[in-house]
Amino acid sequence: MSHDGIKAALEAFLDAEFSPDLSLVEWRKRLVSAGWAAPSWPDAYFGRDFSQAEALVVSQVFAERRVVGAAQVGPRRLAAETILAHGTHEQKQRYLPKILTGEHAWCQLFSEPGSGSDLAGASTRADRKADHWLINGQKVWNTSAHHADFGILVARSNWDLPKHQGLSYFLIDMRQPGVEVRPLKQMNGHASFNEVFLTDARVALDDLVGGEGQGWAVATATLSIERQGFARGRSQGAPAPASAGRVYEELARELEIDNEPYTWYPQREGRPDLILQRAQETGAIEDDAVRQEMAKLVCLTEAARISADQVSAHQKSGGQGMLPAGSIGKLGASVIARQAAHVHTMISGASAMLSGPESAFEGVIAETLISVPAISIAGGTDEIQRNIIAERVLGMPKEQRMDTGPFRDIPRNGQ
Amino acid sequence: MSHDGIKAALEAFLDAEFSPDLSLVEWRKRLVSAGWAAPSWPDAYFGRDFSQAEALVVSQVFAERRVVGAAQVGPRRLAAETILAHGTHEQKQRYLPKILTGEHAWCQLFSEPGSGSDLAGASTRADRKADHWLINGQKVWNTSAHHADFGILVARSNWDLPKHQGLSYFLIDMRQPGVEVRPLKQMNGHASFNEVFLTDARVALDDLVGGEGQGWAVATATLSIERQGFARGRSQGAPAPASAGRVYEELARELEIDNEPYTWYPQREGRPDLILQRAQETGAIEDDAVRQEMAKLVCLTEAARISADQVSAHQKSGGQGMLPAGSIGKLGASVIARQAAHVHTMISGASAMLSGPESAFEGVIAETLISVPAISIAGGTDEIQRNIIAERVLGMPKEQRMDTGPFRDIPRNGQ
Amino acid sequence: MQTVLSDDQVQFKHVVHRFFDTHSTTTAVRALAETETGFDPLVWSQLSETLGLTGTHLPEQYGGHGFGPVELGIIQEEMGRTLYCGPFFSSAVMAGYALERFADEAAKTERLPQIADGSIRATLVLDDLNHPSQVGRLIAADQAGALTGSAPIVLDGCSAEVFFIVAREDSGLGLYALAAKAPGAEVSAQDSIDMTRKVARVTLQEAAGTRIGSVTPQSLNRFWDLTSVALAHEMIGGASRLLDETVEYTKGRYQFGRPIGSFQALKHRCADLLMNLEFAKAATQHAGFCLAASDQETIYPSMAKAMAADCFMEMARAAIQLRGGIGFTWENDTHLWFKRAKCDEVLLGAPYRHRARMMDILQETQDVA
Amino acid sequence: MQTVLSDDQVQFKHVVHRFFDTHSTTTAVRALAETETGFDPLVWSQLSETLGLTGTHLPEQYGGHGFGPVELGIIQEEMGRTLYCGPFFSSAVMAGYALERFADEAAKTERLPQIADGSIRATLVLDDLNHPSQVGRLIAADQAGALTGSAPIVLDGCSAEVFFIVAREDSGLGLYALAAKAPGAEVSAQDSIDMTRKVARVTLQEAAGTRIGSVTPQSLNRFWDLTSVALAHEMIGGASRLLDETVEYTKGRYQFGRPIGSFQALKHRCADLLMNLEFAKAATQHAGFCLAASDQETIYPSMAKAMAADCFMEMARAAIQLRGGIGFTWENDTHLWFKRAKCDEVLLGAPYRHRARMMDILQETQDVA
Repeated sequence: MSHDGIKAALEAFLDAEFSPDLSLVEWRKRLVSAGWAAPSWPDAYFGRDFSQAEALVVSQVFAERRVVGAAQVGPRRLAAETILAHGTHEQKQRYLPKILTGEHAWCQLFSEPGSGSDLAGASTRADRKADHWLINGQKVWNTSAHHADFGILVARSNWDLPKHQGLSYFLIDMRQPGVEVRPLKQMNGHASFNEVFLTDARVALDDLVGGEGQGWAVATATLSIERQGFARGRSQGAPAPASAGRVYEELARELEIDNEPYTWYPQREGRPDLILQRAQETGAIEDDAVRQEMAKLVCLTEAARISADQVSAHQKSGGQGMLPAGSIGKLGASVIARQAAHVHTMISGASAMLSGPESAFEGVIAETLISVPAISIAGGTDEIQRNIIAERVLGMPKEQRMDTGPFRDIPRNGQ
Repeated sequence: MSHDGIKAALEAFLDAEFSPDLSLVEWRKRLVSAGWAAPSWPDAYFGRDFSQAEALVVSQVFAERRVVGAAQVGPRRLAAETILAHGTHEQKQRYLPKILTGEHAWCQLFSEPGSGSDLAGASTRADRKADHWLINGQKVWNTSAHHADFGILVARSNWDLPKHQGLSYFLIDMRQPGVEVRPLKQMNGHASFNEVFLTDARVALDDLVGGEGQGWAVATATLSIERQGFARGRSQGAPAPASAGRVYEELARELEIDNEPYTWYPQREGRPDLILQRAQETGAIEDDAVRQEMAKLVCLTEAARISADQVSAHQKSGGQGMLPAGSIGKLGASVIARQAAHVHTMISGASAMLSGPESAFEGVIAETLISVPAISIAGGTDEIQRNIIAERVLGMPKEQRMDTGPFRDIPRNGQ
Repeated sequence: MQTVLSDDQVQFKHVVHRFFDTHSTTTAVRALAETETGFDPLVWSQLSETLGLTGTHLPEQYGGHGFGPVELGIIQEEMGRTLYCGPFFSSAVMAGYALERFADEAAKTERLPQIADGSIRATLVLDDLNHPSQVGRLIAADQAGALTGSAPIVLDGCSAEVFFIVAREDSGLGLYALAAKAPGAEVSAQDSIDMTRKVARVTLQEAAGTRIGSVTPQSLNRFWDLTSVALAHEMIGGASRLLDETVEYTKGRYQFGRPIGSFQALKHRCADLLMNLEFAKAATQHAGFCLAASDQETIYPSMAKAMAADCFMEMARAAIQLRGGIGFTWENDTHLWFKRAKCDEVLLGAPYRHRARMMDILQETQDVA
Repeated sequence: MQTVLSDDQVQFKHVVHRFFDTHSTTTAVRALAETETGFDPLVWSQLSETLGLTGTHLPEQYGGHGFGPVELGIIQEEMGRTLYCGPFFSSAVMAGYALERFADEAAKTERLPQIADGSIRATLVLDDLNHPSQVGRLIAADQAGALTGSAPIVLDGCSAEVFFIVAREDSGLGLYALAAKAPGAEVSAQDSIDMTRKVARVTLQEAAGTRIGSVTPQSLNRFWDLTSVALAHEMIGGASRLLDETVEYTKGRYQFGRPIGSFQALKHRCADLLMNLEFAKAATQHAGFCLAASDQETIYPSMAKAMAADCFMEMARAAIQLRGGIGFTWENDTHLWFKRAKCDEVLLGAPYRHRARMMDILQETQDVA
């Protein structure tokens, strides 16, 4: 289909169907039925088999006309893409439409208290019963789990196989008695995550994704989608609804809930953007010792920006060999955040202690100082990134593994 | 014996026997016969069984009266102490006197090109023949080997045992056809070390120290003596002969040869002592960015000095629990040298390029800039020191070893 | 000069250690952090009346015990280790040293004994906590002693009973006393990153202070040195505790089938942290010995403050990092020390300012040893 | 503005890479380091006449090829990778850019083509190599053009045929030409840490220079940016080579029964080095694109010089450290790059000076992006 043809077809559809007075769900149902909600998905599953270029045309029309699209933000996107790639026909039919309409929110149940960096070391049990799976264990770092209707879950269905082979991947109903969600407060006072306690929770046999023992392969696919989203998310951001009408109001509410866990995320990056202004306000910019540290920070932030631009230019032109970009960029973000916190501290001096309304930028700097430790941990610690860079990019030899035998024999936490 | 008694006896001996016109060897022979050359050694072996406090009295008299003592500097001391502790009666009788008189110079043959940090991985062969050991292999980092008459040698006498168990310790005559010594030039232009090629070199059966397969235990003893010497050497330095007379002239020549490999050693420590003067001369001291880096350097050098003082005060008062001091001090020396080189570079600016007679301190700063890489390698790399600190001081768990089987099966260099 | 702690001092350290180990548990710290005044009056009276810690470093003639910066350092180190919550640093150290160094004889005789026995909790109102040369820019006294101006950060400002205030005069600086509830004095709590040490803004509007002494540049510098070294000891205590607990954690936490403490990256990081700690600790102890030995100005107090601050902050960062996500949670105790480290880092001047000050002194004295 | 190299530029890079890979082996470098002039005339004529590299960045109207800082950067990077020994940087870059930026039309027309085709080897005599604002303190011209003064560091000063000299005048700075053997010019070789790049002191005593242009602060700053970015590319080339070879070394070197490259401490260090290199490389390429796109002053050239220098030096240190003792020997090649790194670090200004310069520009322009 020509780009002009796509544009014309979509505009005709919008002219006919869209109204700001529709309910959000009702409007999205129309989008889903017509294949415009996820046009790059297959024809058979609510899409139009569009290429990336074609899908881009659709996005542009949505943006130009300020029309509300499908629900995309947060873990629901991970669930949708994973189900689309690895789910059964029935799973796709059952779950995908309500993800696109936003009727169902999802969460990710991968990490456990005993296995953080070592995701494949999960020890939540999945025991197969006559007509269901019985789930017992604890998950952690589950963003938005308290709003979620369903979760994508990795649990251990076989303890006699090596760790990566004994995992299975499930879709679990969060609205059942065996699932308890508790908010997890961070050191910066926010509670962006949850702990999820699974006590004789049930999963229907149909809700296994990718077959028993295939959990690691499917989880890897989800993580890869997550990483891509991380890279994309940083440059795009969610479109802000700006017009009046029921559909926009409902979208605003949805986005508020979806984005709430992330309000402090800019602070964990160290807020280098506020440095120059702060240094001018306090006069610290005249101090040569401060200037040196500011310059080092500018070097890092600018180089990271330029490097990311180069990577995306390479990718756009079909170039390759830049795979490490993710890990290098993530490691760089840690260095930047640390240096930014250092410079903010120098600039503020003794008043860096303050965190209340009287403090710099009404507490934003204070929140920065106590949020930066997150950047070098979340989404894979600096140590894990360095392992990845060394092994996958530089090709340095792996260490001998200590966890290759049957999972039940591997030393682990809580034993 | 009372301290006054020792003093009186020694002074009587010196009055009777010492003359600056004696040859160095002749004088030292008298010292050895009388037990004054190494008074803390056993009565049976050229000493007087003196306590450390008593031996100190002897040193003080030697110093006060500017009398020349036994030959002590360099690897000969390691050989002497090791033979004294682990040698046979015959070895002691044969080797120790000529070490004390300085007639025989010694060198240490431990490191190999293929085993630097991993000393126990030595692969120089020692094959037992009917009436001698046949030695084949290559050693490296052998200070003063080109002047040495004998060497203390670690070689592998059994390839079927685990690496630490197959080593033996030998005393080898360096003046034989199978021993070739080549100077090894460093990046700073000095040649403080040698490579030693051993090709069908011979060691008499009597010259095995500590029994076959005991090489690692004996070598460990030598290394421990070396480390103590490193700590002591830094505070003492060799006594400078200052008077006229044959014995002093010959001592001066001996010291010149002994000390020649070490002339650049102050430079590898970064010469922080020259920073303040240089910064004042160039005016860089007025630059706040330079001042910050200077202050950081002063913090390090002063803290290292204070910390070392505290350790020796603890040791003097019989305190313990400060064993890590060596590794922490050595790691600190690396950090100091690096920071000093950094500050010297800042202070000198573009003229830091120059190394000739026109350059700062007639080339001393330039030599510093290209010598500091040695400090974090020689005597155990920073990485090895960190392992020691983590495992022995902090008690952190060791890594699984990959080299526990028979030595011939362990992957190694040159295979 | 002293090189290491004497046997008596080591003995004293054990006593102090036991006291805070018992009375300043993390449970207690967390509970006090949520209160307004931030301290437990019972523990305060035990440490001041029973143990007499508040008077340790103050002269005997003014009701103190006549020990010095070394013994005070021992107390501060143990307080830092357990994050003791209470007005010790504000009253006994800041206000106590200010009185001792700035006040005239009569005021010392009258007021120091109350500080020394802890019966009065005072605090020092300094309008700048970055560098001694900047003190007096915001608070001024007129010739009648009426004080006007504001200090944004006063330790334990809300719970102190008496303020000692450094104010600018026609020429130089003076020390003034003012009851906390006196007319013209307004105290408002400030939120601090560190919930375990309370701070407030004190605003003065023609408040009628009593002039009790003069502050010379020399005495202010000496005061800055004494308080900086006390604070450095607190930071060393905090850093030591963090290292101990972090190393223990890495020994017991398993990932990939092995304790994470067996991974070389973690081992090497801990080794570097230990080296930093040993150096910062040596510098801090030495600074205490120097202060105890002589009134002469040296680089060591500022050196100690700079090194201890960098060490504590680096340690706190590592303590979180090596725990991974759990280290970033509220429930885990590590953040309590992290926040103390961040605030101590800048209190009395950030490290770079102390390094600059070191260099000023070094150039004046040209004598490092 | 360009973001990545074009296909043509990548192609060019391959050509240049092959040339230096063939003609600047470490054997050749070691041999040339021992000579007085430090270059191979045959290779010089190949790279200038056959390949035309010397004219790459110079305008076509003056005999150059009309490419810009990006293509020059490609050449410099490959030269840094192989430690090419020869007067390219002194003649084509320093003298070439000086002529292009400072000389009047007649001088350009007469002299640039000789630089561009390599038939004349010139060098630039600058009396300060730390910061543009300090140029002209040591060498002065009188009104007749007689030059007096001294420049302690002149690249390839002993082998250059012509000097271009920046000298202080009554008001401002002028550019002068002088034959290397002219009366009143004395050239003495200086020992450099880096034996692969020769330097000399040039002392002038009433030497009769020909005035060929004026040096404004703006043009001097632009010149500084252009040469700094060229040098940054050289450093990136050297750093990349070192990382490649160091990683290879750790894969093949066994200790404790395993390749040392499997030890986590080494892996993590290499990962950090790669990150530093990627960042410094991105900054350096971007600086080249900026220079090519516009004459406007930005922070990027100084940023590139500072980052590339820190990166190269850190890489060189690590390259020695990770090899252990062997890395400290003369026989091992690593020190050749280490010494180049040390000299490049300070040539045209140490990193801290470039960071200070960045901040000056940043404050003037207030526009980072």
